[in-house]
Amino acid sequence: MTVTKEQIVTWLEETAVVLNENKEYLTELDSPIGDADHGINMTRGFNKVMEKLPTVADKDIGNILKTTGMTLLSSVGGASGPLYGTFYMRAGMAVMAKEELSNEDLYKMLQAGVDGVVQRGRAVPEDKTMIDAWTPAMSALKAAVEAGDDTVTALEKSVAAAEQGMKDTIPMQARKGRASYLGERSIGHQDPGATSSYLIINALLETVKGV
Amino acid sequence: MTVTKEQIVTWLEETAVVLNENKEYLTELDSPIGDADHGINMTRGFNKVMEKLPTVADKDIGNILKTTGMTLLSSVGGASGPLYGTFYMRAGMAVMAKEELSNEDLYKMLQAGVDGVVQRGRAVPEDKTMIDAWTPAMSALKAAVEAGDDTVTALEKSVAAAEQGMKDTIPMQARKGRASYLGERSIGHQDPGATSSYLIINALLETVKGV
Amino acid sequence: MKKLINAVDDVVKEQLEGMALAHPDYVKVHFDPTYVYRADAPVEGKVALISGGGSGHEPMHGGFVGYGMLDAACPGEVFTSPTPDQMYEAALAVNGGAGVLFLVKNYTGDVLNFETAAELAYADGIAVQSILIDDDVAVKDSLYTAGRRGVGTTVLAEKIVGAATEARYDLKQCADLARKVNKYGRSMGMALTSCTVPAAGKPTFELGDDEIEIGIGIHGEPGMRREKMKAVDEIVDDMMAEILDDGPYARTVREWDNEHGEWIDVELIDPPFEAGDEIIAFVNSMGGTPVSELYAVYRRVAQICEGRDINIVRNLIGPYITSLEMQGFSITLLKADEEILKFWDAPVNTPGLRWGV
Amino acid sequence: MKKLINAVDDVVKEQLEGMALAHPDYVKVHFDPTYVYRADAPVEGKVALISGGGSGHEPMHGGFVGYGMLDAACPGEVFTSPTPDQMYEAALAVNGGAGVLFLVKNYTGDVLNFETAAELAYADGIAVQSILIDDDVAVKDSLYTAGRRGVGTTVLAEKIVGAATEARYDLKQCADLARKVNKYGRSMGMALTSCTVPAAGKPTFELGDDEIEIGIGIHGEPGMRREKMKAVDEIVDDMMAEILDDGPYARTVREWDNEHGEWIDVELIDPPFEAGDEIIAFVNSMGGTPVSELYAVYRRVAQICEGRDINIVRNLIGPYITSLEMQGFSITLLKADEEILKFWDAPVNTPGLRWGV
Ligand SMILES: Nc1ncnc2c1ncn2[C@@H]1O[C@H](COP(=O)(O)OP(=O)(O)O)[C@@H](O)[C@H]1O
Ligand SMILES: Nc1ncnc2c1ncn2[C@@H]1O[C@H](COP(=O)(O)OP(=O)(O)O)[C@@H](O)[C@H]1O
Ligand SMILES: [Mg+2]
Ligand SMILES: [Mg+2]
Ligand SMILES: [Mg+2]
Ligand SMILES: [Mg+2]
Repeated sequence: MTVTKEQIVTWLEETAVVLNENKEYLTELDSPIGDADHGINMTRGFNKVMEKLPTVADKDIGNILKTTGMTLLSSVGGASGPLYGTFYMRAGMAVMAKEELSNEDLYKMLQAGVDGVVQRGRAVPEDKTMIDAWTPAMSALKAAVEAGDDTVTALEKSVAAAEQGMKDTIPMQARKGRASYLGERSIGHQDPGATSSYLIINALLETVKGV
Repeated sequence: MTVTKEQIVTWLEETAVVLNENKEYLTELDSPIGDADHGINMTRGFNKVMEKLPTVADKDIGNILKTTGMTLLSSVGGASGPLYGTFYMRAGMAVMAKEELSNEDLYKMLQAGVDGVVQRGRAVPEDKTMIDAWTPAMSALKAAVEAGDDTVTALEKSVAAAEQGMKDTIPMQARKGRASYLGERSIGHQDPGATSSYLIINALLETVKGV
Repeated sequence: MKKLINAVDDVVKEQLEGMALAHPDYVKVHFDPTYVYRADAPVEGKVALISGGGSGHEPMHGGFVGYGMLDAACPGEVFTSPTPDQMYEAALAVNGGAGVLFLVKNYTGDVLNFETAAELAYADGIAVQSILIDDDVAVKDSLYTAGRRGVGTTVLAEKIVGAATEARYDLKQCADLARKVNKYGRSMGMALTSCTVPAAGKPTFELGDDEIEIGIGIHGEPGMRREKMKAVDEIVDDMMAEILDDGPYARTVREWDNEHGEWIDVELIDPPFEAGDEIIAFVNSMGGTPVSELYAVYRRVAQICEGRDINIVRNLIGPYITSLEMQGFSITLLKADEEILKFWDAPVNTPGLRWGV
Repeated sequence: MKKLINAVDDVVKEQLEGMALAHPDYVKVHFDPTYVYRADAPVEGKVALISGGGSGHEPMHGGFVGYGMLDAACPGEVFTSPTPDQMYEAALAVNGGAGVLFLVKNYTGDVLNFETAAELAYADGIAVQSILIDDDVAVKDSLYTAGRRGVGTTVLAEKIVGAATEARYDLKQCADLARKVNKYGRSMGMALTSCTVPAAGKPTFELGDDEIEIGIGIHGEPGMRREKMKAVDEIVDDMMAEILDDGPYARTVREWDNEHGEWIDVELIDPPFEAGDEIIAFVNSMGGTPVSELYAVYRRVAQICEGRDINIVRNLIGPYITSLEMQGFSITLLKADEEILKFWDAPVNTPGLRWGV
């Protein structure tokens, strides 16, 4: 089983839809421990991506993702802009010229994106950031791909891990980003960036499942 | 029957007490049609008068009232400061050197004060000002004094007229002072200055009754 | 009520102490009676310009004391006119021998107290004139009101006439210029929120979450009318129409006749704006509205003026005549001739307004 | 939410349009990408000073573009860091051949976006340096946080370094001066009310009628702790103690090494204040607090400094780095040596700050 270019495009479209649906939710998560704009930032960025997408839809997967990253970089701002911008740019660079992705490709692509986020933002697990959704998601995906699971099963395991990782941010005390300024008061709230990351990987699963 | 210097001093003291008791009430009346400070202004002024009073208590009635007026003038501010300041200064000048007042003196004294207020503020009846309490109060006092009523009876009639005059300001549309800016929206509210004027003349009655 | 204050009774005094500590090069503050005056007063041979009014409008007036603007300011309690002894003693302190001009906002309290002060100063042999600022077009009919209130034009008049005193205009010339600035200036204000007088402890009026008050003064008085909240462009459209379409404004004011020592009635008529006018546009915050929102207001003001062939040649944007922490704004338009522009551009050096030095 | 805006999505754009209309002599505004730049840019042979950050802090940064301060400012959406293309294109527009210095407030978003911009500018052969401002003592432990936030010292650094660029300091000298100003500056802020981000439509946090938030940043983030409302003197006492008793502050920051084209880790230690220091005291409104209340704050600041033998040699009081319409204030103290004072006193001519010209 492979993931096609069309599915990647659908994934990005699905991501835009889901983020718009969760705009208020993400912003609300960003209120007690941030500055109440994460949903606004993410939808601004992905709505711009939707405008740009038709102009690159005939390009390869690598180029589509790179354009997505550059568009996010120049439209989101905030902490999440350069981080998600880097994520998609690096992901794209890992699958340059490809028109479809094997499970190994898919893993490599996502892992390259996550590595970029770590390099730029220097977060480590338990800092209460998006990394806390991505790290378990990538471990689960890696194990499933190595075990030979099909794409849907592998992504299902990865999404479950991301969801758990997202929820695990609740008891954490933030050490990166705005939330860190709150010290102990950051405890008890779910990280908005981990939540958007979960929504993004879940959108990939939904796309591949074809729901 | 006469009004003694001691009673005039008691009247001023009683006025201070009553205004302090009604501080919030007067300020509240000044909220919908003014700037919410009439009670604050009047108590600031009369508390200053209370500080000054001991230094002139051995002077005649005229001087005591003149000092009262000057103290109000330099401590109240706003519209009511120069108006009440003028009231007491003119009242004092009308009874200079006197140690006690006949009913005729009493009338002349108050009328001189009211004339001063009119000269300074140029209000006419039904402008919705303190004049709407004083004008009927003075007519009633004049008639009673001319009819030979005793002081208490004469003042009772005057106070009743002042109270009516005060209440009659409710349906009026203001044409002087801050309330006039509201146009028709000034209708339906009792004038704060008319209310403090009623309290002042009523304090005189209470003093003379010796309650 | 949450305010950065200590005891309610000390609010004005402590704020003035802070001002004196902050700006010893510009101003001194005298207490009992209270007035703020130029550190280098009296300036020999210069007309002394004095204004004053209730506190709560900062930086006006105390923040405008200094070179090229006021010689003294008399702050009353919050939203309460100051008392005649303040103005009288301020006049004695800053009179440089060329006389004293009182700039008085048209509020009954200010008018009556300044009148008494003028009489006192005159009795002392000080040449004194007194000019009323009454520029608030929200007040419609001067026959049935205390007349138009003095609002935004006051700031512009203090700047312009202050510059004229530095240029050694004599007392009559300064008074004439002040009267002209008032004649050419029109204002209107609105509120998004009420303000809270410290001594009262609660908001002066209640406004719903979706309501605004149009045509307010600067003392938390309710305005002309209450409206539903709407887009800033619509609000500005309405207010600009009130100002620009306002007809000739005629009324009688009392002015002090220094020669004969008496009050005289003066008939004044302000002409309306017309296409081709050059103006100074002043967009003012009521205190709680940040400058960012004022720029949204200014944007629309500029568009409207352009559409009506009215040429904004100078502007002033910021919190200059405020109502405590009220959110809202006012617009003041001042027709500017050569004399007015010259004195507008002249150097000014005060805590609240500064350029050219 | 009641704000002087039209559509929520147009807020920043329209406010910038208003600014451009209001101050054509000072600034031009470029859209797509958005940046505000000096009307006379590029200034040949002068280091170009660029800052930026989320909008909602006006007059910072756009209001500080002009002679003696910034060459360009990059405004993001409200409280959202701008994007790298804004800073990069602003750098291209204002570079006068002597290189570009980015002044970056230490917020993860600002840092990451400016980092990318520095890389882009460097790739284009523009000499670039980037200095972080991290002065907020409310953030205690840099090991467990993103480090101290950049707040009030930013305004002072823009003024002082801007003057140094006019004096033709070279890029390294400007960067060294900026680093020194940051080293000598410490700030702390508090809120009486929350603010409302237009796009969010409701207050960022809820505060009771008798509660205040101590140690807030400038984005409506909640602070260090919540307290019962108390007298301004007590509030200032607490905040001044946090600033004056703050020990040496050590941390590692990333700086761009323009020679080798890479990010390097730099160890910085800020020394604490001590008796005998000369300082610039900056009392800032969060946007909704009127200047009158700031004077009550300044009064206490001055008393405390006097009591600790710290000498306030200059001050700045007003709304300069705001959080929309939030009520509250911040205090910034900056130790001032001869070089800093010289550039503080140098002329500045911007919409938001002006003296000496
Ligand atoms: N250094 C970092 N590394 C990884 N993720 C981070 C880092 N700093 C912040 N984040 C993520 O960014 C999210 C906030 O994004 P957003 O609200 O859009 O930006 P901002 O904080 O600038 O307003 C946080 O919830 C967190 O997941
Ligand atoms: N021209 C006037 N003549 C007589 N009384 C007046 C006049 N203007 C105002 N007043 C009285 O003053 C009262 C308001 O006093 P106060 O609130 O103390 O002053 P201010 O209006 O300056 O705040 C009004 O209620 C009214 O009775
Ligand atoms: Mg955020
Ligand atoms: Mg009143
Ligand atoms: Mg009053
Ligand atoms: Mg943000």
